[in-house]
Amino acid sequence: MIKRFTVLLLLAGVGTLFAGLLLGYSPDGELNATARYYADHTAPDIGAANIVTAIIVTYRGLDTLGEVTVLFLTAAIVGLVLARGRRRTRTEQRELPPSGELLTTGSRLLVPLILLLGVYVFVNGHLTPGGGFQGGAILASAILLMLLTDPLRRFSHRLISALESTSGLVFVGIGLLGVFFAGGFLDNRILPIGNLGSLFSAGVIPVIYSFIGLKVGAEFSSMLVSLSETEDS
Amino acid sequence: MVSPIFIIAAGLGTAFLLGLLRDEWRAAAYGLTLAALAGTAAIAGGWLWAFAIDGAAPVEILTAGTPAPFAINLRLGLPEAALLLLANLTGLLSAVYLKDTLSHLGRRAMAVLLIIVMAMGGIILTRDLFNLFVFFELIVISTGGLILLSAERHALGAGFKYLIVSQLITILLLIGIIFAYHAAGTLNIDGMAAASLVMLKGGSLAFFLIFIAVVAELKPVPANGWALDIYEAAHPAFSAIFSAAVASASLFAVDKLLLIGGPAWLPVATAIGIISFVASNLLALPQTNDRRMLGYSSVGQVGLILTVLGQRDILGDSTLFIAGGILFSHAVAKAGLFWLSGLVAGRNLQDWSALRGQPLLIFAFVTFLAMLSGLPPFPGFYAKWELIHLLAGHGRLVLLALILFGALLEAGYLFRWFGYIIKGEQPTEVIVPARHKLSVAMIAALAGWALGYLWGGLSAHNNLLQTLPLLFALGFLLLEWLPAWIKNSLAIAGLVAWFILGYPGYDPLQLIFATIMLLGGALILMASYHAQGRRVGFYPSAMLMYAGLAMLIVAKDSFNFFAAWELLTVGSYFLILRGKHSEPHALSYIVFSLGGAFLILAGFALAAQGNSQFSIEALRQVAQPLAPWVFVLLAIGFMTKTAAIGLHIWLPGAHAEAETDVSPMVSGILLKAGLFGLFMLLMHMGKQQLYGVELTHVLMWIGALSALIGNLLAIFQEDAKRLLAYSSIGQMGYALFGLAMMNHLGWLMALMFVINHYIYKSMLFLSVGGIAKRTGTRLMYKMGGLITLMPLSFIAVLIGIIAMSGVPPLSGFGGRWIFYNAIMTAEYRLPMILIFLSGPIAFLYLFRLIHTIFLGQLKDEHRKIKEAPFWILLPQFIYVVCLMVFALVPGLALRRVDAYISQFFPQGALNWEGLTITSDYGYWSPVSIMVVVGVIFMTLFAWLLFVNRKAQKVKQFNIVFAGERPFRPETTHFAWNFFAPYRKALGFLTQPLVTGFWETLTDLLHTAADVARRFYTGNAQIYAIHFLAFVVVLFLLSRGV
Amino acid sequence: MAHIALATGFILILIGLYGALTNRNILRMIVSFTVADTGVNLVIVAVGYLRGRTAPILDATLPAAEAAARIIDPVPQALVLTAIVIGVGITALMLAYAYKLHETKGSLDIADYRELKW
Amino acid sequence: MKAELEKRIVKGPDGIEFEVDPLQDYYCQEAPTVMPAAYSKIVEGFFNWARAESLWILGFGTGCGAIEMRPLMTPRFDAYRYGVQWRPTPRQANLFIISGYLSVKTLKRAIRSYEQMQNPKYVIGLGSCTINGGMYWDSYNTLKRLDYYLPVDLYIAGCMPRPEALLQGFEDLKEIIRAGKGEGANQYAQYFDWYKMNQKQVIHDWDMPDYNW
Amino acid sequence: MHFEWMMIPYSLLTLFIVVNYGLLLTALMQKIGARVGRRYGIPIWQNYIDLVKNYGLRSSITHGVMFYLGPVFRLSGGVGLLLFVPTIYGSVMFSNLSFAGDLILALYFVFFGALGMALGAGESGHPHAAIGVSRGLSQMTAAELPFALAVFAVALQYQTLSITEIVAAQQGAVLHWTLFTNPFAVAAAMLSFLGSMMRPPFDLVLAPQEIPIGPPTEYHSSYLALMQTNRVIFPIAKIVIYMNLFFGGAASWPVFFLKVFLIYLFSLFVGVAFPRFRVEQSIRWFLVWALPLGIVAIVLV
Repeated sequence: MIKRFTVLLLLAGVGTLFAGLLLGYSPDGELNATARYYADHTAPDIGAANIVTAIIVTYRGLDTLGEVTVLFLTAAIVGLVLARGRRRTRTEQRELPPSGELLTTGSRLLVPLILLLGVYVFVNGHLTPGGGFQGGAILASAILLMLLTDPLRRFSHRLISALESTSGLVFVGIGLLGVFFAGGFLDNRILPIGNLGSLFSAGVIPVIYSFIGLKVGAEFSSMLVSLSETEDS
Repeated sequence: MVSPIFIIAAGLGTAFLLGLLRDEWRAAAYGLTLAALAGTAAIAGGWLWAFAIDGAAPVEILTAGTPAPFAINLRLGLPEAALLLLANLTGLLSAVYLKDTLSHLGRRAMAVLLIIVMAMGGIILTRDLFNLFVFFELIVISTGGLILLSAERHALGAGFKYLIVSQLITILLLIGIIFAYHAAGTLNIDGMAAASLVMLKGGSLAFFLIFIAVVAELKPVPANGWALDIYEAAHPAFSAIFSAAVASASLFAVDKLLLIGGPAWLPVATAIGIISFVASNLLALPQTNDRRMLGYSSVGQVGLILTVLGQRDILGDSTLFIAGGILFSHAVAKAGLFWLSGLVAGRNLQDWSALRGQPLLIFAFVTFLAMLSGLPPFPGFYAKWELIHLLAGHGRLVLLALILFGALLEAGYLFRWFGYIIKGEQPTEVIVPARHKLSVAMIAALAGWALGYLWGGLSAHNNLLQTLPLLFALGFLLLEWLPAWIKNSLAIAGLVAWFILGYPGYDPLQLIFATIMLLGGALILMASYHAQGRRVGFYPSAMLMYAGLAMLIVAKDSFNFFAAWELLTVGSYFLILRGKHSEPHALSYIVFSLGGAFLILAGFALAAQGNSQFSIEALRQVAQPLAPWVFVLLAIGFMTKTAAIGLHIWLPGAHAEAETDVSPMVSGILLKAGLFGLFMLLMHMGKQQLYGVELTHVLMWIGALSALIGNLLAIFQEDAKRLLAYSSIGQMGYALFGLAMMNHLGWLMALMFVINHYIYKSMLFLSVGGIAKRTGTRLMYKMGGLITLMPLSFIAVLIGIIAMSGVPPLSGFGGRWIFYNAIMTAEYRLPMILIFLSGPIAFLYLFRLIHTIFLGQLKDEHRKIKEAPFWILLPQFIYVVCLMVFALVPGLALRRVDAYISQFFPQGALNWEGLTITSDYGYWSPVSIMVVVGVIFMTLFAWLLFVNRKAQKVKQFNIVFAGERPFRPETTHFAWNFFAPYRKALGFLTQPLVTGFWETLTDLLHTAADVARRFYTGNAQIYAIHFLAFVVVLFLLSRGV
Repeated sequence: MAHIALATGFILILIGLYGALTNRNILRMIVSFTVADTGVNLVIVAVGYLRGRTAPILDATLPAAEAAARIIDPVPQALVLTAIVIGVGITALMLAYAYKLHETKGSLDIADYRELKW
Repeated sequence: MKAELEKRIVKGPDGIEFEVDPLQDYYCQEAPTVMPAAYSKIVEGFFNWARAESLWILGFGTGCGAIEMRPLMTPRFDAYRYGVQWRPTPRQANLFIISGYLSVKTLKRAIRSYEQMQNPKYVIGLGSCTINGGMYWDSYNTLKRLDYYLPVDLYIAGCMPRPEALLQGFEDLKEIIRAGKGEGANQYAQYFDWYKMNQKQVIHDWDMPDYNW
Repeated sequence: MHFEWMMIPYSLLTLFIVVNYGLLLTALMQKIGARVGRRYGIPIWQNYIDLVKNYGLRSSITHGVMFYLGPVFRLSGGVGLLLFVPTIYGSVMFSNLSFAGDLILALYFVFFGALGMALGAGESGHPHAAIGVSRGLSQMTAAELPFALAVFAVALQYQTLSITEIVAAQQGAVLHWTLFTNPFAVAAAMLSFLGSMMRPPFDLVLAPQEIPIGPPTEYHSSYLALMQTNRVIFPIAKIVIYMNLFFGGAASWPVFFLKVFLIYLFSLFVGVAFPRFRVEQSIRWFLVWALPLGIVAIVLV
């Protein structure tokens, strides 16, 4: 009781803080200098139609690299956490009821479609809403579906991790190419920026975003797989 | 130069690359990890070299080919390079240390390790706020992973607590960032600073959130329960990274934020920092788990650095030097200690006694300990010196006091820990450290020394590691493999040589002290010849003390004086700690001494008013409202060393429990350091008044009380060495009294006491030590009747006590005579009563000493003991000769000093013409007295021999016993509680009030800490609530105030 | 509009925090945190919102020249993506921890993990 | 023999064990010797005069006769005016008054005290008991003849003799001393073995060294 | 003042006079004490006889070197003290050997004999000896305190530490004596004097009924004779200091005899009227009654 009351009291304090922020908030009428720069320079400098993508992959590419790393890290750690002391339970395999026919068939149908959609989303990341992260998440949802269908299904950790690592390496490698061939780390202009709006435009952004998509997909999958393998016991 | 972006790229790239390797290729993966870390460290090192040596300008690194603030940019300057190097090296060494664990866990763990190091680099380099957040999150997550390296069961729980609090931090941080962005229109830190975010609408709240979130990463008290659990549970190698590198990176992030916040936020940082520093050091006191205690210490040190950052408004350009000094000391030491903790099996502090018998590890430990405590010659020392001076110069005295208090607490528990190592129970298992782990710890220790050298060079003062005495002392570390007698000869030669070298430069006062400290020290060292084996640890400690003493007497400015003071304190601490049961006493010695040293530091700082180059001479010019306070601080500081009453409780144990040849060193010589300080003080500051109270009068009372209580306590001791130790308190009281009289003869008397006390106390300690060695006990009532078996020791003690009690014709009388002449002109008389009372009391304990040991009944088990060893006797007889010579021709030593004192007090000099010494009031002819007494004595002796020529020697039980015979020697020897009636009459004066006071104080501190630490309940939600409360309270404070 | 979104976001955060701090079940705590994360993301996006503007994607209807006048602030959108991903990462990590904790002690009560304290 | 006088093994502080024989190690092992008079007869005469005029009595009341010695210090008798005074330690006394009956138990103390007095020393047997046992003539533990055990210079008969008799006794003793006949100490030394034999005959539990000094 | 060879015979003469005077004086004091008790008391020459007898005893024992040296120390202390103090004011020769040191020397030389004696007694191995020493030293600390204060007061008053000069300052009239010019100091010193005279109520050291007879328990024959010699010299030497400091000194031997007699008599008067203190009572007595007088003395000077 005391704890609840304390929490409420503290949250009231935090609420006051938020209220201060809320009351002090007045929406901008115009874009601020940074946003304006992006609005004005994305098309000519980066060549990406999706300004958000330009920001994510190029202007704030280091953040994105960090983000990818977060996922990589999480995947690695989840694997590490769950791998600890795993082996002992291997023998006690619980019998699971078979999945329904509907689910099995449906998933067979849907998985390729989902995969395709995912690829589409990240390949077109610089043009349309969406991108590597979204696409990767969609890819992973396919894996999730497969796991739902057959909880005991095993995926090749090696494959996933190779995919993950390769994509990461490529991302870093491309970033470094920017240092040598363009204006700096993660500069997308090592390839020509092309025409605004076409698939092969915005320099190296589609490439990077594709690898991000693959990587995110692989990482989510890896996490899902690791978590699903805990079903053993 | 390799672009620093490669530091990030290499870390990440390697981490990703590891995923490509087969899980079985662990060795390759491990090699790759090490190579990557080494490579990044090399890059950082290269940059550091470029900045520090070549003076390169800081570089900006743009990403995305777009200028800041529109793309993320990085910046690399000197501090960044240094921190990068620190982070990468810590990572590299921890990786080496973790060889087995990493190989066991596989490439994923290595990748996580690489990423955390990379993320630290990111935090250090980036100039973008959101980017900072990303790297922080990377650290959070990788921390969550690396905690699992630990084999500890509870690591999971600790990691989860950390994640929960991180969530809260993340939420606040994100909200803050987005509103800051909204207010400033940029995410660039420099941009925000330029736009002065906190002045913008909504900006200050946003900044508050960001600031509080980043500060929370520094684990400030009280929002840090989770951090301690991590320290306790995590693998030590990770804790090393966490404490040394992550904290440094976070601090740097806070530093960047303060750039945005501007001066208004500096006090907040200071307040958070100092509260963390003091509170966590307090909370560390009752800890028994080593890693948890180290955790508290880490939190404290980080708090201290935060305080320093918060004081940048007055520290100005020195901020880097000070913060860097403390930071690197902390980082190296803490990393080293965590690495060491991995070698110790038990988690209890006492289990560290396993280090015993491993000189290398102990050396490393001592290095780390000294670094953490800010002792010379390590960076923390220089940094603290500057910091305190600047604080004092700007009148931030409360902060100064808090910092010193916290540092004292820290030194307290750290040295207690060291005591457990050296004196704890014999280790059950011997540790055999793996070679790579050992080398990691040793690299840290060596890095500590290198940093010490570096900071010494950077400081505006002389580099202590280039001073000859200190190097000489440290040189003995390399000679530890030699047998003791060679080292002893070297040590003696060194002392004598240094004396001869310095001889032309000494003024008479210095000459007296130099003679006692250097030549006297060499003389006492002769007694060390009797020791067998290698005596590991003895010579470095002893020579460190002597180095400190040698530097002390020639110190011209306050820095050198203070550095020498610290050196001799530390050296003597190690010496004292060597005694069998000396652990608690050594601890109280070091705590009192460091406390005193801090007071001295504060005093000098106050006097210097911010000018850290302060010559001792300049004490004369201290301005008025300040001067008495400076006087008080310095005087109390020096009096901790002379063990004036109230500050004396460390002395009896420390002197009594020390080894045979150490007791005379610490009693005969070390105490004089305090007197030397007082001489300096009074010489330069003279009389001072505080609230109308003449401070020298207060000193007189303290001196008189010390003399009385010291002597009174001495007579009730059963332990011979304790008796002598208490007597030292009394004797130092006399000397203090003489100094405080502030007249010519008072000073002369004090000097006479310096000489006399050195001679007879060294002699008595040696004799008693020799006897204790033979009899196996120091309890006097267990001895008795040894005169026939140890006649030479008896003669030495006899001469010693005659000299000490001031009975003519020996030299103690000279002191008394000068004393009486001195008090004739003293303007204040009441304390004399105490002095007059304590004089005869000295007689009591001296008689007791000689009687209960040498006279009376011989005990059965002592029937076969031999005279004390030759090497212990030899110095004693040199002292006897000295005493005789000094008794006959005191002018030999005193004449020049007398003339020297005339500079300060022209009135009242003695006249040394002919055989008779005359003062304004009386006269004294030592030679005549000796001759007259000698002639009378010899005549009467001859007469007795003639009339009593047939006397028959009888044995010990041939005594009249009321017609009966004695039962046993033990029951016949009247020795225990010798002065029982005295206890009845005046025993109330010996109530252990002072001991009680200090014990209550420490108990209070411990109890307070013990109660306060229950605040950390171990429940993750409670920790989260702490954090929220911290935020809310700070918010309310920042709004309300 | 922006105020409503912000207020909603803040309330979500507070609700999430309340849940996280009062529920002793670890899984409930994790869920509460995701609620709070959602609130945060909402706040971020809301801050970037400009009344009457469109998404920052250039196409035929939105030529580059007019972009500055017609799009909303793209930066928070970029940031929120990162925030979401990081939130996902931490949530996954916490879930893995929760699983492991349950495995070691058979309890999901946060109050049971108090061995380390003081 | 009392335990504390038996030989025992003692361990020194250095761990080496050795034997301690209290009777050997605690006490002197030399018998008293006959002390020659001063070189010159005149000097010896002078000394004897001084010895006679300065009788220092050992303040040790062995029996009921001690009650008669106390009045000697009072104004009524005031023995001090005759150069007589009481000393609390046998070392400084030279006159031992066996005041009344002497039980075997007390004899031990008397012997020890006597032997600790310095040569020359004198013994006065006070009361009949010291001569023939007196009213304790058939007691199992009272000595019948003092001079078997200690060399007696003078007996003062009576049961009890009055203080006046004691004063007279002192005067008689002074005569003896002045005449150079107060050589009890030398006699004791000369016939030491005989005295010891007699002493040991009555003291069955002889638990003291032979030479008490 | 310088040493001249003629000082030696004169010093020996002083010694001779003092020994004889002391032997008679102590006997006389005992006699006076006896008269208080309505006894005749000892013959006036009894001390001579006792001395001769003790020197004439034929046998003696020794407990060791310190035991042997103890009485030597004791007597050296007494003789030295006497000789370091000028006895007759105005006489260079009877100033003895006071050229060697001033008042302070005399004050501290008092301890010389006490220390030696204590050591000798200690080696005798007798517990009573040690107890006696313990008692004596304990009492001394308290008893010496008022005296030291008084001496300090007197030295301050006359601004010198030289005994001769202090005596000189008191010459001229009886009212010039410190007794009248500084009564508190004298009062304190005289109370302290009681403590050092080994008479009731302060005869704790010998205490024949409790620890027969304290330190000299084992001393006898010629040792005792030496100590007896000291017993007649030492109190007089001490009284001479008192006389010089407080009672105007003595310009001739008759005055000397008179003053010494009277000062000695003071301790006797107190002694016959009071029973013995216990040790702690004695210490407290000095601290409570004599010490404040001493403090008043130094504060008022």
